[in-house]
Amino acid sequence: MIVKVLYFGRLKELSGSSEESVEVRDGARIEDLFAHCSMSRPELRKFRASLVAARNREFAAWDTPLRAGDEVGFLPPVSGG
Amino acid sequence: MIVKVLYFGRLKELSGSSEESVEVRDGARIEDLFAHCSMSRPELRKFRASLVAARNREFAAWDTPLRAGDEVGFLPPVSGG
Amino acid sequence: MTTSHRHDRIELTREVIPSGAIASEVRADEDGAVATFDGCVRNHSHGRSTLHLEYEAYESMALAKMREIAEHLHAHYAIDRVAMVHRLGRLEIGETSVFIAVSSAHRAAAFDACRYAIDTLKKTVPIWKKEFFADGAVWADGEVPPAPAASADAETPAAEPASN
Amino acid sequence: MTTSHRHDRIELTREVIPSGAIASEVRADEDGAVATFDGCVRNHSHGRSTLHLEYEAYESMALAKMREIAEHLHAHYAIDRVAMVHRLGRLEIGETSVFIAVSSAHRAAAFDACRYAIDTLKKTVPIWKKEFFADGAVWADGEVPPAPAASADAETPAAEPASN
Repeated sequence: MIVKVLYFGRLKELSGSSEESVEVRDGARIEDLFAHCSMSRPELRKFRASLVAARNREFAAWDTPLRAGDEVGFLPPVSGG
Repeated sequence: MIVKVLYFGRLKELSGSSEESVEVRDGARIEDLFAHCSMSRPELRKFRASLVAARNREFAAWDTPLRAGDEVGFLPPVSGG
Repeated sequence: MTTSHRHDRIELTREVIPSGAIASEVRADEDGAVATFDGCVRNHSHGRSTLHLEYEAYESMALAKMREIAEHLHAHYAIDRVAMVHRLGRLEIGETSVFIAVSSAHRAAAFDACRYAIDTLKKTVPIWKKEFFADGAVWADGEVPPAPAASADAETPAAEPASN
Repeated sequence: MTTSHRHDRIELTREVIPSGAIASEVRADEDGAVATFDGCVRNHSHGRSTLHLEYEAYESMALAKMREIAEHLHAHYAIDRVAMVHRLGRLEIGETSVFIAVSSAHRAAAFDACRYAIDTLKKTVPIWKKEFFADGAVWADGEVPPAPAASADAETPAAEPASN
């Protein structure tokens, strides 16, 4: 199935893109998606501990199962205000 | 000696004036001045408990001795803001 | 006498208070936060419809007390500038009676100082509000400012030119 | 979905934030208090001179989170209206990055709600700040938003048109 991945802030700069479509196996979870995305961009891994994931514009646990069409964001620590 | 007395808010309406010069004996205290002013305006007395006195633009105890030229205000509960 | 903070704006006015301009003025380049409080005329009070208000003040003392509040803020909070403006005379519904703005590098100090300022102004600054309703007018219930209970007889300060 | 409060103004913008106009808009005739917070660009950060800032956001989620904050305010504080506007893109020193205004009948609720709003925005709204100095640029240290530790596998909500 296909899901959409969004990168922001320093992750966008590191990954060289702000958005991509990724094919993942059925039953994949957010953590599997992150592992997949980090394969081609190993620098992402060192940020893993400070990232929060969002699924369909809501904060989500890393073990959340994905569904086709989901929009997943990997969010660095926020600094608005 | 002469002191200046100021009335505000409902006291000004009751006393019919906002300011007057009053002759008091040497050694008089603020409470003596209030007693003097209440003689001609007995309605003032019922407000005594809720009033605060000011001497030369600073809150003052009722037993504060007066000096010639002092400016004394009898202040109802304040309601600015 | 208190130190004067050059950029503070402490005023009584009979004109409309220019809140937006005042809020802009308190901000300097080193500030990251401005907290403001705008007290305005409600259309109701204790369940009755208010027509308008009138404010009066013991002006010289009110300004002195407002300056004291500003000095307290500078002494106790990590703030930059303070503006505190109170209007007098007749005010219509929706008009601003008091506007306070405080700038600081970080937000907590600005919020805390702004709130201390309005809370203290309402308790200690000699200003009085008269509320006008369809069936009459009343002086608003107020707060009794804290005053010394007894004087220190020996050393009361003299009146201006110590004329005795 | 949350109830929408007709008069609230929740926005992201790339233009200068009209703070004064926003503060006026939140006030209705039944309000006696407006508390505002203006977060603006300081000329320094961690001891270095800032040249300018850039903000970016996960816009759809940021707006959703800002609306959630507003709903929380209406549910937990005796307030009237909320305005919460965050700017994106390049900002110069002294410009407003975020402006929050809350109106209420009485001041305590307006202050408390305004402060809750900015504190929560800074912790939970997906917006990022990049600071530009003479010798380079850095993404600001931020706050890690609270997120669920584990999913409730059985009943995760489906994506929009439940395409499975």
